Amino acid sequence: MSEQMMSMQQALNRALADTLRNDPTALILGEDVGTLGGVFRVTQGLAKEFGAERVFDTPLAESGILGLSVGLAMAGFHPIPEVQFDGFAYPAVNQIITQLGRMNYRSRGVFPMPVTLRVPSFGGIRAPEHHGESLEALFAHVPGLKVVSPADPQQAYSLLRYAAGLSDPVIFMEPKARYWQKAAVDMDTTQSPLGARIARPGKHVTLVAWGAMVARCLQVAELAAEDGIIVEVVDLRWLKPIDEATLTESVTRTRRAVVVHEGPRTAGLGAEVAALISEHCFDTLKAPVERVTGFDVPYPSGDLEDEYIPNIDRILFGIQRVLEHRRG
Amino acid sequence: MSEQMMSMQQALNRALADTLRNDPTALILGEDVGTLGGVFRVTQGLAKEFGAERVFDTPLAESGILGLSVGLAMAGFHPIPEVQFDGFAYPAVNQIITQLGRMNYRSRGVFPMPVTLRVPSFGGIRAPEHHGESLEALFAHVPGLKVVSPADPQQAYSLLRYAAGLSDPVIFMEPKARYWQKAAVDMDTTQSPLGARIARPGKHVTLVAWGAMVARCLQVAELAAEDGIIVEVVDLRWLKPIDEATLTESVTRTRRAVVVHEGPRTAGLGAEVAALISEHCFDTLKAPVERVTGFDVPYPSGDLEDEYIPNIDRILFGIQRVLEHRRG
Amino acid sequence: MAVQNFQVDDAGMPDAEELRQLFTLMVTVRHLDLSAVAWQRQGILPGYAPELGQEAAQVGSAFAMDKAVDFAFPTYREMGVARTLAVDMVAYMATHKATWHGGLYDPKVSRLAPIQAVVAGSVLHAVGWAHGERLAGRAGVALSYFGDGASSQGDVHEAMNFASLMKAPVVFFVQNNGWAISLPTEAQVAGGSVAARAAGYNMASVCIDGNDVAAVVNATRSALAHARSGAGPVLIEAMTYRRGPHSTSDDPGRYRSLEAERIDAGMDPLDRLKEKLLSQGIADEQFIADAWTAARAEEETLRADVMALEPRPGTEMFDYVFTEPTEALAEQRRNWREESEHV
Amino acid sequence: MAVQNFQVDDAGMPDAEELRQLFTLMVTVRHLDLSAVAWQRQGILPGYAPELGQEAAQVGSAFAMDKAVDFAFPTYREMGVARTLAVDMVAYMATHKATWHGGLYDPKVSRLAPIQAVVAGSVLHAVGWAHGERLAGRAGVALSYFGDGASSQGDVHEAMNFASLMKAPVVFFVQNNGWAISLPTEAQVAGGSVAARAAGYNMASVCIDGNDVAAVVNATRSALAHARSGAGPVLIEAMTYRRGPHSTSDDPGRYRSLEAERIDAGMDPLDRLKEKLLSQGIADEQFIADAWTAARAEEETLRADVMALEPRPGTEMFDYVFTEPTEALAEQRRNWREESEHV
Ligand SMILES: Cc1ncc(C[n+]2csc(CCOP(=O)(O)OP(=O)(O)O)c2C)c(N)n1
Ligand SMILES: Cc1ncc(C[n+]2csc(CCOP(=O)(O)OP(=O)(O)O)c2C)c(N)n1
Ligand SMILES: [Mg+2]
Ligand SMILES: [Mg+2]
Repeated sequence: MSEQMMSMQQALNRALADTLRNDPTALILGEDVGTLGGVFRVTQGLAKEFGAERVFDTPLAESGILGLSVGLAMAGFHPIPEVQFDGFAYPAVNQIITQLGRMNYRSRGVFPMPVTLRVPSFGGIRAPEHHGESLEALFAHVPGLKVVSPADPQQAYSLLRYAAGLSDPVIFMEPKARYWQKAAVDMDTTQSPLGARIARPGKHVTLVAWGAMVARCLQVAELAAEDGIIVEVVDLRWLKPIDEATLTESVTRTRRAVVVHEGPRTAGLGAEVAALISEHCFDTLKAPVERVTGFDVPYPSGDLEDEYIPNIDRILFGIQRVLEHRRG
Repeated sequence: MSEQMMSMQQALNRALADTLRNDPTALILGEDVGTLGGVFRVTQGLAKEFGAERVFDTPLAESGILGLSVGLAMAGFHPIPEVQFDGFAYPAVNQIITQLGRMNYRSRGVFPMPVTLRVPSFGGIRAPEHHGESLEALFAHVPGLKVVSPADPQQAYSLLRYAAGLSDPVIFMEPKARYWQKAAVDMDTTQSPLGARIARPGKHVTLVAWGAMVARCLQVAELAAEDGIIVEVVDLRWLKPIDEATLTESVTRTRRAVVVHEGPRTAGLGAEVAALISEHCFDTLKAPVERVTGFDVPYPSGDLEDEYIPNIDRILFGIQRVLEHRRG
Repeated sequence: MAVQNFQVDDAGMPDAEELRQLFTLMVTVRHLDLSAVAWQRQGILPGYAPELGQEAAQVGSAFAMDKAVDFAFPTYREMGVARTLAVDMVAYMATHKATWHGGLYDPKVSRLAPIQAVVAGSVLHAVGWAHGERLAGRAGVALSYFGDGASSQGDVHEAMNFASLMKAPVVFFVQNNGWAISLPTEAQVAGGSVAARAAGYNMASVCIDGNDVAAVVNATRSALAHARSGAGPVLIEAMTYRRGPHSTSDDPGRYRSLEAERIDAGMDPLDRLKEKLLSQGIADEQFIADAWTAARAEEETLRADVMALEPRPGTEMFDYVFTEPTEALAEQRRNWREESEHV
Repeated sequence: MAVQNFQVDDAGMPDAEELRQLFTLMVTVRHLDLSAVAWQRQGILPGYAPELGQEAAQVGSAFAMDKAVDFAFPTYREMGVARTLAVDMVAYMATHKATWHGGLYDPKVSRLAPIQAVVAGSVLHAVGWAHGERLAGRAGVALSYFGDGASSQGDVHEAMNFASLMKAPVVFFVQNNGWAISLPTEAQVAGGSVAARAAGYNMASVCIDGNDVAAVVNATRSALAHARSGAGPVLIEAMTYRRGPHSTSDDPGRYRSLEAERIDAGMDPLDRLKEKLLSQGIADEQFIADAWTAARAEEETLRADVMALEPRPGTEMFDYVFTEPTEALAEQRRNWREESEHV
């Protein structure tokens, strides 16, 4: 039995070590991922264990890191690049969209892109500007990319092992606000890493979330239970492709849905989730799908981040709205 | 009476000339916008008329063009940069998202960003790779940006004049497939440039579109009329902010909606439009909002682009689905 | 003209037999290039980016490659490179026929990466690929093609810095053809020389006459050997001239005069090689004539095949997105077939 | 050490009175910097990026500016620049207090652009601003601050190329402090010198001892004058050393030893200036002591004011997004107030 208590940061570190051990083509690269072990210590010890050829620091250039990864993949490697923070993936967007997401297509399958891009993501840690961004809507829209985000240490381990074993490019969004909470991780779990996951079964309303918002929704579910509202929490996990079947199954039962995310509302991934649910559950839905999201404003400074990120109150208001909707 | 027949390319050229004439701080910059007059000739003659200081060619570097524009705006100018094609806006995404969209906020209003970024957009002209992309979903999600797309020469003139007079950054998406069709343009129109526009009134279903898809939807409406289906076509115009009032008003009447766009489906702007309509018209909608869109695949080569872009048949199928929906 | 530890001597000069081969290749490429423009006018191709005038630079550099191990990363204008590498030219022209972005040739077998439409888009790939080859213990060198215009892009800077730091086996082969669409090099490249940038990265570089095919072969061989030896990347700036329009939709008359063109273009690289072959007795008029005859014959077959090229089935839009397809995409594929192919 | 048409003579050397001012500033900055780290430990600031060891580079360069017309573009580490420009330091520290990204000071009045967290994010803005000043017929020069790490970013290359081509009045002031978080300069900058890059753009550059404040003032004055005269941009590489951690969340012990730190850091720039002042009779021990006393007094008031700094009202999240607000955002603002402020 390989279950162990560990933080998400440790689980990710473990998943990377196991990947490097099992896949001789796996490489880790990025800013400060080598000697320092990453600013979040996710790659800690790996350069020492696997050598400076397989785990290496790059100069400070995100487009360079991604462009290099595309070339390494063309040479048969499986690069696992890191961009240091969400907001610093922007300089790499051209390489990600026009190259990483398209090389397999352009080459008609001759150059698959087994590249797993790790992006410490989302807010909640009172960090400087551009350290709290949610890029899932951008990435999910890009053809050729798969996008996934773990909500807890178990998911972190399982999803990173799975993603790093794929021969398609995956954007792996790590909820940095959850790096340090510990939980049991079963390294030999037989749970499928595919699709969404019912994090808490319920019956009156479905909360859909990913990343750090899953934990918050679970808290909300606890609180709501005190008022007799039995909330189901779906941890979406895969943001592309989205598991429409699980969403449909859940909302068909609960007949109400609220989607929660940190990124700005307009054209956020919540719109896609809401649209999918509305399409699949049109006849069973009792209320329009609610979106409880960040606002259409730049991610604010620490003092205001609790005003920006969906908090328990705002999620509860969202639940209340779908429960109280009356045909007008 | 200032009405004149002209193509969208001419209308845009005229709008730029009028802007340069009336606003001494306006500058045009980009690749080949000077002597050549742009690869689509939208800036033709302007360098000659207004001089090489106000209309100038830059080196081949899109991040540079946008970064320069941000700095010029800080010095009190109103830059109107061009990126040559949609797909070449990606190298500028970092400057657009982290700088252009945020400088007013970061500086607490001290440095507004009156920058009008012209982007020849969308597909349909059998062009090389990356010359047929739809970036509206990406841009609309970015806090601090406004996004607009004209559907015909009149809209092109009015919207560009208006956008170029704003002190907020606007992404101006020109449907390149529509550059050459002529129509009457009233340069002194008193029509409001704000919000959406009912391009054709109808009653059985609302088609929502923008850019080149508006003309296609108008064709569809003609065809549908032969079968007695009276289609309303809403030209969304502003993709951020979206005119929710006009959408709601229209769909409240028609009770059915289909949104049409060229970009990939997942997390496309159609999801936002569908989500908004579902939120506002939940009780009146007779069928889930249909999305007729590009697929989640890289924009294909010319031979396949008619298979990719929503065509008349696919839009008609979408209309059929919303008309035939029966509560299940 | 060599800088630092990199010396171009004459060791890599092509011999007589090689010069004849180079001439034949250049004639083939020239004829095919002019033909492709004609095909566009005839409606066979929707567009094309001629390499007219760059035959020596393209044929010479690709000729120097070791096809067993090296790999070239082209832009959209490297038809001469493709032909020299013996890429299937119908499959190559498929890009310009709008059949498939990147071409229908197998890039791995061809040693030519898919055609790249993003200016400077593949320069970093060359560095990554080269570094990978070294990690894997293979001997390959990457040949990264880009233009004077591309040199302005941030990616090129990042690539040069990475390559020099990693001592990656890359040869950056810059064709400075004087223009980036309508912008002349002097308004594009501060200082006027891309080769001069290399010193700032402690990288070897050389500026060569890109219209002298022997000089191009020689310099590229030296550079490949240098990079292969582990001594680090090299930048070659081949000075040449874009004698035609930027593409078939361009009209150079808007930004340069015929008179200026004539002066700036200098002597045609084909004429130069022909004169050399004849004056040095390496080939005779018959050989020259035969080369043109062969080129015409090749073009005729090619034209027929390009015309016969059918659009790819629409299902391929979906089939190459991922190696492991998703259910969502499979559903879109089904819907597309139903609505468009009625199956 | 000067290249090309750019000559650094001694014309801009600070005089005795200026050296005393510089010393006072450097002491103020040093004390404030150490204090800010302490404030972080005490929970007053959530984070801070110390400039310890870079006082000469920062104070000296900003001191050379003509505040009436010039404008500085900082990174996140230019506290010494801000203090020298007499920026309201509570408003400056507001960034580190997590009150407002970019700071609460008025950047136009301060001649200091908002604090920039994107590495190399503002280098192009400096070029654009400088070009705009020239277009407007004003005399301003932009001072663009960035680090050795930033030099790897594509934007820096694009900025240098643009600036040189446009002859924009910009001074690129690179603080090469030996490190970018854990990466030493030799693994970051191919060739080892950022200044050496300038030649490739036909741009003037000079590499200076960034810990000698007089040399910094002198070189920056020369560079500003050069740029102001219309002769084009200049790059100054000021060699210095990041004596502290990258930020208060960094632990340099993981990537460099104390022993290496001691050797690489060299002599403290404050000690150097102090010795010079004393040995040349420019100041006496009393002056030195007074400077420290004043610094402590300033810090005390500042600390109180920083502690007293209240969070901004949440409505400001919405109010500064656009100059012309949208109805959609106004509605989000209303909803936020209802749900969060219950109004
Ligand atoms: C990133 C990007 N920006 C703009 C373009 C449009 N464009 C295509 S070719 C070209 C000029 C390229 O000049 P150069 O690098 O000198 O190559 P050449 O065309 O002369 O071979 C431009 C601006 C593009 N394809 N990619
Ligand atoms: C685009 C971007 N990538 C990564 C980071 C994270 N980061 C912040 S500072 C830093 C190192 C910067 O080094 P340098 O430019 O030398 O400046 P210094 O910190 O030494 O002052 C990094 C990697 C960032 N802020 N921006
Ligand atoms: Mg060129
Ligand atoms: Mg540094």
